[in-house]
Amino acid sequence: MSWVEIVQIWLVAFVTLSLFSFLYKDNPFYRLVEHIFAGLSAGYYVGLIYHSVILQTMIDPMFRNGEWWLIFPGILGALMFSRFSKNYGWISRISLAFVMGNTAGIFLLSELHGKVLPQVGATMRSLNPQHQADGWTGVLLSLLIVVGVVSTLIYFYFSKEHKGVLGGVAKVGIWFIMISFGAHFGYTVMARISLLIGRVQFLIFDFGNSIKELFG
Amino acid sequence: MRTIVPVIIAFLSGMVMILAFFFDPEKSILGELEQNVLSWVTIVGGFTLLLGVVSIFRVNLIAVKRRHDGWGYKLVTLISILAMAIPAIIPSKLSPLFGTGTDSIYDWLFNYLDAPMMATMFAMLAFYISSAAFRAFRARNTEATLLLIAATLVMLWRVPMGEIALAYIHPDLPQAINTYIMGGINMAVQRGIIIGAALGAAAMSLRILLGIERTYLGK
Amino acid sequence: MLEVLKIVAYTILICIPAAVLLYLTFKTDDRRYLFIAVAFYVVFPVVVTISFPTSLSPESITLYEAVDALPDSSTVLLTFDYYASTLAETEPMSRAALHHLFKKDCRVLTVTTIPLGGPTISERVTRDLAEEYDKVYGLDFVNLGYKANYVAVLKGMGSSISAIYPADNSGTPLSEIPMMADIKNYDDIDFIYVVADNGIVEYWISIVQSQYQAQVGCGVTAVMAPKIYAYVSSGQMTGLLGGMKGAAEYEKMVGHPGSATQGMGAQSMAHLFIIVSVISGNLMFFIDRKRGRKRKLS
Amino acid sequence: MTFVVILLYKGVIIPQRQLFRFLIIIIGLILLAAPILSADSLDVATDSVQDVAGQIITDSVETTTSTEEVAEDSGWGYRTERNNALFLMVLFSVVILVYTRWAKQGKELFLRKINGLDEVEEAVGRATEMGRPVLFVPGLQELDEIETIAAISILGRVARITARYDTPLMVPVRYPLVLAAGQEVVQQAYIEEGKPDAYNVDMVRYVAGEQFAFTATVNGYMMRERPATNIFMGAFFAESLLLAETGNAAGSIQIAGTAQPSQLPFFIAACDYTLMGEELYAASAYLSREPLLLGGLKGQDFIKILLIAAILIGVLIVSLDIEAIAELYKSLFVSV
Repeated sequence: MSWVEIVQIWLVAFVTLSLFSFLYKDNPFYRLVEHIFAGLSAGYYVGLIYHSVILQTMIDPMFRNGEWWLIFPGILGALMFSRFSKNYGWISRISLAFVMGNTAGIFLLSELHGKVLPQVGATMRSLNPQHQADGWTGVLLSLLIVVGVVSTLIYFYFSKEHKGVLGGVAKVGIWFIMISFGAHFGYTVMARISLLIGRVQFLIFDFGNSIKELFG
Repeated sequence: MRTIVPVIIAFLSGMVMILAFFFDPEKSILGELEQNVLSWVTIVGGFTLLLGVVSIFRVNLIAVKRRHDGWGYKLVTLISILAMAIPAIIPSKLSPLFGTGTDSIYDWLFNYLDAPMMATMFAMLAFYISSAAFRAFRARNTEATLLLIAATLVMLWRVPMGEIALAYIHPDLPQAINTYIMGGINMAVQRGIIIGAALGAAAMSLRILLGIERTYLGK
Repeated sequence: MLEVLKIVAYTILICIPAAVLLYLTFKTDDRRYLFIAVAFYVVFPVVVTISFPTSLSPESITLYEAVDALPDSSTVLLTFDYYASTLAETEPMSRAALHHLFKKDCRVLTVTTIPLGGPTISERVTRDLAEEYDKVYGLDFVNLGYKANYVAVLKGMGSSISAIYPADNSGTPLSEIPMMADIKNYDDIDFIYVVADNGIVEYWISIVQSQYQAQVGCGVTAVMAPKIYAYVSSGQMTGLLGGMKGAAEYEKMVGHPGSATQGMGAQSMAHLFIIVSVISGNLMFFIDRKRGRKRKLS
Repeated sequence: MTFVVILLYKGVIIPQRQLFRFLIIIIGLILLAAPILSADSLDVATDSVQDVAGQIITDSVETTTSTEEVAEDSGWGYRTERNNALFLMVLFSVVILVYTRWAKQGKELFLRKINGLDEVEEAVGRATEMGRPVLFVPGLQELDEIETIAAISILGRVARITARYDTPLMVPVRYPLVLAAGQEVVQQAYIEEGKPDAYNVDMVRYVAGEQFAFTATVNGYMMRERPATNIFMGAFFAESLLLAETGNAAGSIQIAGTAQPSQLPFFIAACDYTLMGEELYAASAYLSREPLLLGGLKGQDFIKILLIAAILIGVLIVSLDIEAIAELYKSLFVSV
């Protein structure tokens, strides 16, 4: 390990431990690192947007290929900053509307065409044991799926009181929803633990090795 | 004027996408139009991100100027923004330290400060989850009980040690959890939620497109 | 049988410190004892490298087989749609995927929709693996980097990648990159391998898969995984890796065990501890409630 | 199409200027575009959905050729295979717009009462009995997020109850716009209950901008003041755990509502009642009767029922092995 690498590792370890120190209690180290973090993240955007958007997508094609019309989105983008003015703030809405309208246009179709249609279509499963490779077990799974989808949709249906048959279906719906959220819960616990494992692996392997290197 | 122009622009820029969806891009001008609108959107969208940086900078600058509580920390934020941004926009031709390449200051600051900070912030949640598990997650009614039972099964099933233990009870149990709980009940509910949410998002998009919904314009 | 003994031994090991620390938390109402317990159950298995055989789930196998079935030297789009905060779960997936793709001599194209760190992470990971397999930038792999507004980016690449990405991440025009000569849009891409920690994975399906008929497979963080089952079941998504366990499964199939495989021991111990916490917390709750009732009655 | 025309003429969609103009443009453009550009009238097109899409299913290899054939006929290459999406979009748009129109006209639109709202009332009542404050956190997002808007309208309801019973109310917020909106709503509630003097500007308070700083402050408040009832409504992220756990330790009754799927399980396990996803929006539409929310919700309900019917019919057809229709019917739901 070169000394540069060791310094780097110690820096990362310092940052990691400073943040973890919050678990004991709030302290100036935590505060300091938290504010450095906020600053670096904001600064990262500047470098990224300057290179990937302003230079690569706008300026370069303008000069290299003579695509002069790219000046217009540039102007539209720059107009965003009018938001900081009290009198001309409304101009920024034009640029915002351009982006929002475009996204809305894509979403209106992609949500209906890419999610609703195929998801509804995939729910039309056969409840006939002759169609299932594994007979009645397959039917059970299909039944679970059909009942689950329909009862969830019914649970989130607000135009009728949940009474009678509708109430019964909604009740089944809430049980299904709870089991699904339970699965979600288990997975989320797994996610959080994984992230901690990642840091612990760093502290033990990288940081641990650098300590070994330094002190024999 | 201040509302109608943005509303019309939103409508037109969205309508291009809707029309283009139904036509072969190679066969008409719509394809080219769509392509141009999209590449313009990526440019304008980039400026939106800068907007956030400018407002963070302003807020912190004001706090430092007026010596608000904890202005020292705000000063640190300001310095960090500049430390990251300035070397990044100096052309890398001058030195590999500048720009955003693999040997740059920008790259180094991200890999050795920003990234571990982000990772650690989220790693702390593991601790909070465990204390909530002990002190707050209660089987207070049927619903919560079902949730906790399903959660326990999934937590067991999703790790090798638990899987072995489950298989010891019944060899098909791990597979059954995957098929019936994850791929059956959970999948069905998620599908219901996806359909509901997609309808909601489509309704929102429709209103934005038609200019009925103007919250995003600050109305 | 040996495995069962191992589990019994570990369960006892888990129970003693867990019981002590849970009791202390209960007595003092100070959750820092619990924090110590969590730290113990994560650090201990990492230090002594406790490991268990990883079983494979059908969703992971589907993904692996779909990638494996691609003809050699096909073009694969690999996405880095994750923040540095979830590196522990997602980076092993990207690494395992690259091992697989480079071994098969696939041409790898990477994109990211994450503004904060996406391009830096994708450069670091791809160059790291490329060195191992002697792959050349521009011939075997290209990093396109980031462009703003992911919805427009995903949609725009459908008609022309070069309209959205006039240049790669380091600013070289796509026209000067040999690998990009015959890659125009999604039609020229054989497989889209999404690695994501957020909802963007759904747009890869609702926009790219549905409208351009691209084959999409994914590795996602555990938080996202339960939702993606719906897309796997509808056939829109080809295979799924869920969280660190999914990453470990892919590592196993590719034959390059990495940090995810290594983390499974700690993951097991921590899960068991959390299950014990939930159960004992609830037991105390019920005992308390019963006592409370008795007190009320008397 | 006739349905649309009837609606337009019957005056269901009454010419409120902008809405009407845009409605005409969108529907007109879509309806006109298809026949003119593809030399295919829409009615024929919708009928042929089945044939074309059916073909795609049966011989997916030939998909491209059949599309090309269709395209060759028309100058602009209208994609007949996407008629199912066109149909769904037009239907969806008309339904949503009609319901929004009705809501704006003040037509009586029924929305069932959301269970969680009763619980809110009860919980606030308990706080009154105990003489301890009510804490309301309207999420951690800015006002442009629908979840926050929904939270603010529920806050209005809560404030009315606290005003009625003179229960102290505390609303910590994270953004200046939420602060302004929250103060307005709470003040309005106190005025409407005839207790303008009981309103205090500090009830809605800006706490801190940073996520965890905000959480730490709110947690500190909970441990100090021990509010009898905590209500968390709106967009929550990782802090959901911390808030719910602290509230639990403080012995408060807790009611939560969010649409963030990854936080919902934690709220359900740690709170006494939780409004899940769309329930949050429904609760806010129920309380505010805001036409946009109400119309959207009713319209989505209408489509949901159609989709459920479609699923059940589909299951029936597939199970009963009605081969002739089965492939055809399923092909209506294929996205190409």
